[in-house]
Amino acid sequence: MVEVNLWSGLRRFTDGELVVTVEASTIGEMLDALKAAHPGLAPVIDAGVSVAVDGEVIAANYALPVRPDSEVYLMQKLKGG
Amino acid sequence: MKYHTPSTFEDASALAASAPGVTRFLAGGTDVLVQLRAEIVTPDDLIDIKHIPGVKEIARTKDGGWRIGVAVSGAELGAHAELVSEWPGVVEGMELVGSTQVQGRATLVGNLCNGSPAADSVPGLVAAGATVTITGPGGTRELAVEEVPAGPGKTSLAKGEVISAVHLPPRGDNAGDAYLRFIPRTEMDIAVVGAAVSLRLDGDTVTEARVALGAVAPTVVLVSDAAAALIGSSLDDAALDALAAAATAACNPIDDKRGTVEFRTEVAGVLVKRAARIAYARAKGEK
Amino acid sequence: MPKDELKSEYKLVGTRPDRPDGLDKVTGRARYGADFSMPGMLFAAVVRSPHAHAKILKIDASKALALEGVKAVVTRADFPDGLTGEDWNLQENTIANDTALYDGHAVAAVAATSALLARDAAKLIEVEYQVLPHVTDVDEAFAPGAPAVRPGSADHSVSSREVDLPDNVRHNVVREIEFGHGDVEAGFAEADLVREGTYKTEATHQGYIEPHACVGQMGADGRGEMWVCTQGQWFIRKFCAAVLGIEASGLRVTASEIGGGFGGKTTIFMEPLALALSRKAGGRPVKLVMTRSEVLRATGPTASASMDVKIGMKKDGTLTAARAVFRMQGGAFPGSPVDLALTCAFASYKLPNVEHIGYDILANRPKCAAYRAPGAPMGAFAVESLIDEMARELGLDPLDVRLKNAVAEGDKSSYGPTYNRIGLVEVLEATKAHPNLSVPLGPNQGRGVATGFWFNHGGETSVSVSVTEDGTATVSIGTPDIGGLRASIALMVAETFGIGYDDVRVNVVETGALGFNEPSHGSRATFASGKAAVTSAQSCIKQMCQRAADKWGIDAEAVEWVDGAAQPAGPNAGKFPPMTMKEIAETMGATGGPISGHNETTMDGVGASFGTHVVDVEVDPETGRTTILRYLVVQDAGKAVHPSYVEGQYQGGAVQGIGWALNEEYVYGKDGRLQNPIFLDYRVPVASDLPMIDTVIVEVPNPGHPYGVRGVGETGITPPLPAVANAIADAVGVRMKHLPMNPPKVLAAIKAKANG
Amino acid sequence: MTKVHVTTTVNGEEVEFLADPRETLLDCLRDKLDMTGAKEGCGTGDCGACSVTVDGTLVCSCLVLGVEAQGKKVETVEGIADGEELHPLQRKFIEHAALQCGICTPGFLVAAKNLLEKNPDPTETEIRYWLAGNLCRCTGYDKIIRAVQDAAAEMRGAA
Repeated sequence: MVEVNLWSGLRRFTDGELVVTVEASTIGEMLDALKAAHPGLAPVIDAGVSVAVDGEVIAANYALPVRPDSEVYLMQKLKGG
Repeated sequence: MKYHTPSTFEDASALAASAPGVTRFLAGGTDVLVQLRAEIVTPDDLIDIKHIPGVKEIARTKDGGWRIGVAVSGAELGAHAELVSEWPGVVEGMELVGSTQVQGRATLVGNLCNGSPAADSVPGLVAAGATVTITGPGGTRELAVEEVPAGPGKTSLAKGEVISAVHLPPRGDNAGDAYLRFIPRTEMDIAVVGAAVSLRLDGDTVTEARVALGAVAPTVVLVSDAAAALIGSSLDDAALDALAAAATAACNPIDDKRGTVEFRTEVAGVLVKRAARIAYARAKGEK
Repeated sequence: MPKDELKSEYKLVGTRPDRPDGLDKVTGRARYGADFSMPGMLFAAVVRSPHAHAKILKIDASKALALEGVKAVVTRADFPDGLTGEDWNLQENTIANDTALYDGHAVAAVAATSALLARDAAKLIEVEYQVLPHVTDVDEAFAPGAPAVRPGSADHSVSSREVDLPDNVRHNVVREIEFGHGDVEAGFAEADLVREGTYKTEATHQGYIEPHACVGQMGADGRGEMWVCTQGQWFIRKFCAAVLGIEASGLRVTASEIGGGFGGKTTIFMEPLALALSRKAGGRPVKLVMTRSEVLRATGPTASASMDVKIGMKKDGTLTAARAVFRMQGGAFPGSPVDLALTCAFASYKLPNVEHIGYDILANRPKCAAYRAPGAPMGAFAVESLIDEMARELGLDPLDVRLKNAVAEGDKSSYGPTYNRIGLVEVLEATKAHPNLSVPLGPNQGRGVATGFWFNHGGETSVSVSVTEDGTATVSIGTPDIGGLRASIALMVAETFGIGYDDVRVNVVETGALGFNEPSHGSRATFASGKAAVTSAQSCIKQMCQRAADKWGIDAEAVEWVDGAAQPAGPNAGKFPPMTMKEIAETMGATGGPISGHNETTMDGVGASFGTHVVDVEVDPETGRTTILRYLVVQDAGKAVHPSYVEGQYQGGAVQGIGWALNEEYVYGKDGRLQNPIFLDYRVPVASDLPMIDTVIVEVPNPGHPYGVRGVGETGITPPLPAVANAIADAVGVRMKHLPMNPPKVLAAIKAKANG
Repeated sequence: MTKVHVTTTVNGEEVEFLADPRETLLDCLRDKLDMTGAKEGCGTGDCGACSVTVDGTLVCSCLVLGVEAQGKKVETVEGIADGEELHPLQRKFIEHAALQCGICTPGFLVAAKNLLEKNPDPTETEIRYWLAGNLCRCTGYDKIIRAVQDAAAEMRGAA
């Protein structure tokens, strides 16, 4: 199980929860599990998000592992100039 | 576009007079080429006057003034030590036009005939009492510099007329001039306000003065009330305040991307005082 | 901090050799976008809308096509239908469909046998418009009843905030954002001082000196080539393929040398037009070079912003809570960097309670592109101005307030996650110690301080390193060299191999030569291409050790790589003289074949960079003009691979920020047309405007990179906007909340203050 | 359009080309003579990337017509080095990292060389004002100014 911290604007898709727990061992599984548990998140995730695992922001790497003790944040997609 | 290289001003004038379409004279080209490239003005006939003998000369006239050829560049003007020492305000105005690269090409007459109210070289010429010789189909005539611009982008020259020389009067003793402009950066901008002052002293007292402002009206303006505020004074605070008030009152600027009405009006008063102080110091022989 | 140890650890990393492309670039030989030509090449020109918003009723190109030498005209009808999402946005921006959305929007393009002829032909293309109501200002676009810029283009299902806007406002809002943590109201209640302010920044342009330029060639089979100045050749390939409806693999894109980008060359603008014209002209190559006014009117400036910030502070400077509400327009398309601006806004500070709300707004302006730390400078202007104002009100030193609240490893960031090793405290300490801080100031002079942050980015990366047959190394990277990248990659690869800097040749290669690469953006090129190059070199080393082991008849594990040679790992491994890279390379054809290593990954291990700037200004109280007297940049580089080019990034970022702070802005007239589309009136700083820019490189190594590198390119543009504002406030006591702080604005503020 | 035959000297070599009178010297150098060292950054004389000298005078080649070059001596960035021997300014620009993207470098070198020919010992302020018409967006000018100062010092030492 992984605890995922959402950004506060996503509460409306998760019955007001800001931290949701899903079964996942990779970022990809985590995103799929989030979409399955909270279908309202699907368009947001599909439009592109970044994920921060243990403080490091990752734009997209679905294969990257997440552990039960990982700190995981869903974030707006980030890119630079 | 046809390109011409006449060898006399009479030929240049005749070419322009007989040309059916849009005509431009080419000296430094720093405005003409920009307008050409931006497709603002594409002349049908472009008349390069740099092949006319004498256009690159700066010569002392019999009365002790100067005759400046129409193709003398800003850099050449600035390199003329004697002219610089007599008319530093005229020269510093011209030297503020554009970059070093532009200085290699840009001319007094081009700056004047572009008709911009913000032309940096024009207030200094006006304050100096400079005149130009105009060659036209009917012969030549003399005109005060302040009579040349007729509004933004316009001159009072008739079809076929071309300026063939610039004249500065004799400087005389105890006199000085100065030009200051305001721009947001330190270089490369068009003047938001320009102020030129030329004056003569008797002891500490101003006996003659001419004040011209740029970028605060549709043309560069000669402000006689501002000159009157200086004459008879020794540039005391009251005279400077009266000078600023007269300059401010003469302002009729526009609001645009370069400055607001309030800003141009306010800064005209600030700059004219600063320019007067420099001209006064120069008249006293201080550097 | 083991800074000195770290420096002595490396032979090459941290030194300052000549860049390998320097010779070409000082002799005029280096070939940039517009410097390339092909046999049979045509020249293109683009017809652009003079209106901010207009229906296109009719395009008649018959007169242009009748000119001798005109070979093709394209309009939107020559592009495929049915695109969606960002592909559709890119296509819409490349060439208008039935509506022109901004002054400068491309409507048609023509190819002819000379550049002059193409321009003449473009003037003969007649376009009939029906002018529509327009809006260009961010606040006006967000006001009830504003003209709808692109009705129906917003997908509100991805908005991460509950609807809180009336429909006649929401029609120009394409994204609503909300994130944060804690209880801000409770945080404000705890504070001794709560202040709020509204701040506004105008759009600016990256201002690279090289206008966009390309040569495109495409046949009827949809296959082709492109030579183009870009930060990312794979992005050009991907976006052109999408807009033209061709296969990406059908297009081969070569990046020219690039004359500056700063984010503005990470996407496409006119490149598909060259390819479409080429296809229509029977496959003849087509060169398309923008003029400066096209660059300013129709490429991708940054957003303009309107921002409300509220902060709570205790008497000792401790921050208790903060709220930011940012509104940004990024042109007639979704994508203003409001999300990034919010994410960076408070990133320097420990904040138990913080709330961010953002609106991405449409306006009749060109589609914004990335510009160096997109969004971060705007947010910093608002937040760092208010923190400075509050520190002064409480009589606290602005630098101490920043130090008191500065984030460090283990702190929760304002945007959520916990920080790993970061260097903000070290940066602030180094700033405090700098001699510039103790220079006395005269009348009308002031000193301003501000801190800035940028995440940095890893991104999709492919690199290949091959051992050259003479024992040197050839590196293929896919990130264009905008400011010394070849030098820094060569240093890291040479360091890894243990060979000379001059023995490494780094090539920026075309899209056919490597897997996908994101552009040189996000401060990632030295970090990500460098890390992948080191990994690739290590793979080569492993293979070379194997070759040596085979030769010696020992186990590969018993061979180690030291100073450019394989050698037995210890006395037990056998007694063989070291085998150099040169020896291995010269025989590699006979010992198993060519040796190369490669690395393809979405790069991890990225480390953020913080910076603090200190600026001294003098303000002329009679004209409102601000002169920069002194400027200091202190920033964490992790490890400066080539310190000269790191300093260059710091200095360049600072000066772009100074320009943004003082004079640069997009000025639109009431008619919706850009008033200043030339460098005469779009006022970037010139040499005489500036002093030397002092720099201090702080090195807190990034544990995620083999040489400790953090990206350094972007952070430097973040602090100058507020630093200059804070210095002006210190000098003449006026708080400027609307950029640019040009003389008319500053003088008006001084006079307003004098008049009570 | 009637084209004009132009004979001129570029970097000491006599060349000829046919120019439309509307074409600038920059257009002619780049498109007719394949000398792409001078760059077009603005086309309005505001950026200096196209700097060349004509009869020893520093100009923006975008503000000179090709036809005006008739009988003149034009010097460009391609002519600064003496064969393999780089000019001190070129060497110092590399050494000081005075270029990042390098697009403005040809213009800066031509302008700085012209300055040092006129004034071998310019102050920092004189350098900054002389080069104010050369825009650089990458460096913030610091390293460019230092490179010019260092080259000037070396050239004075050698003279």
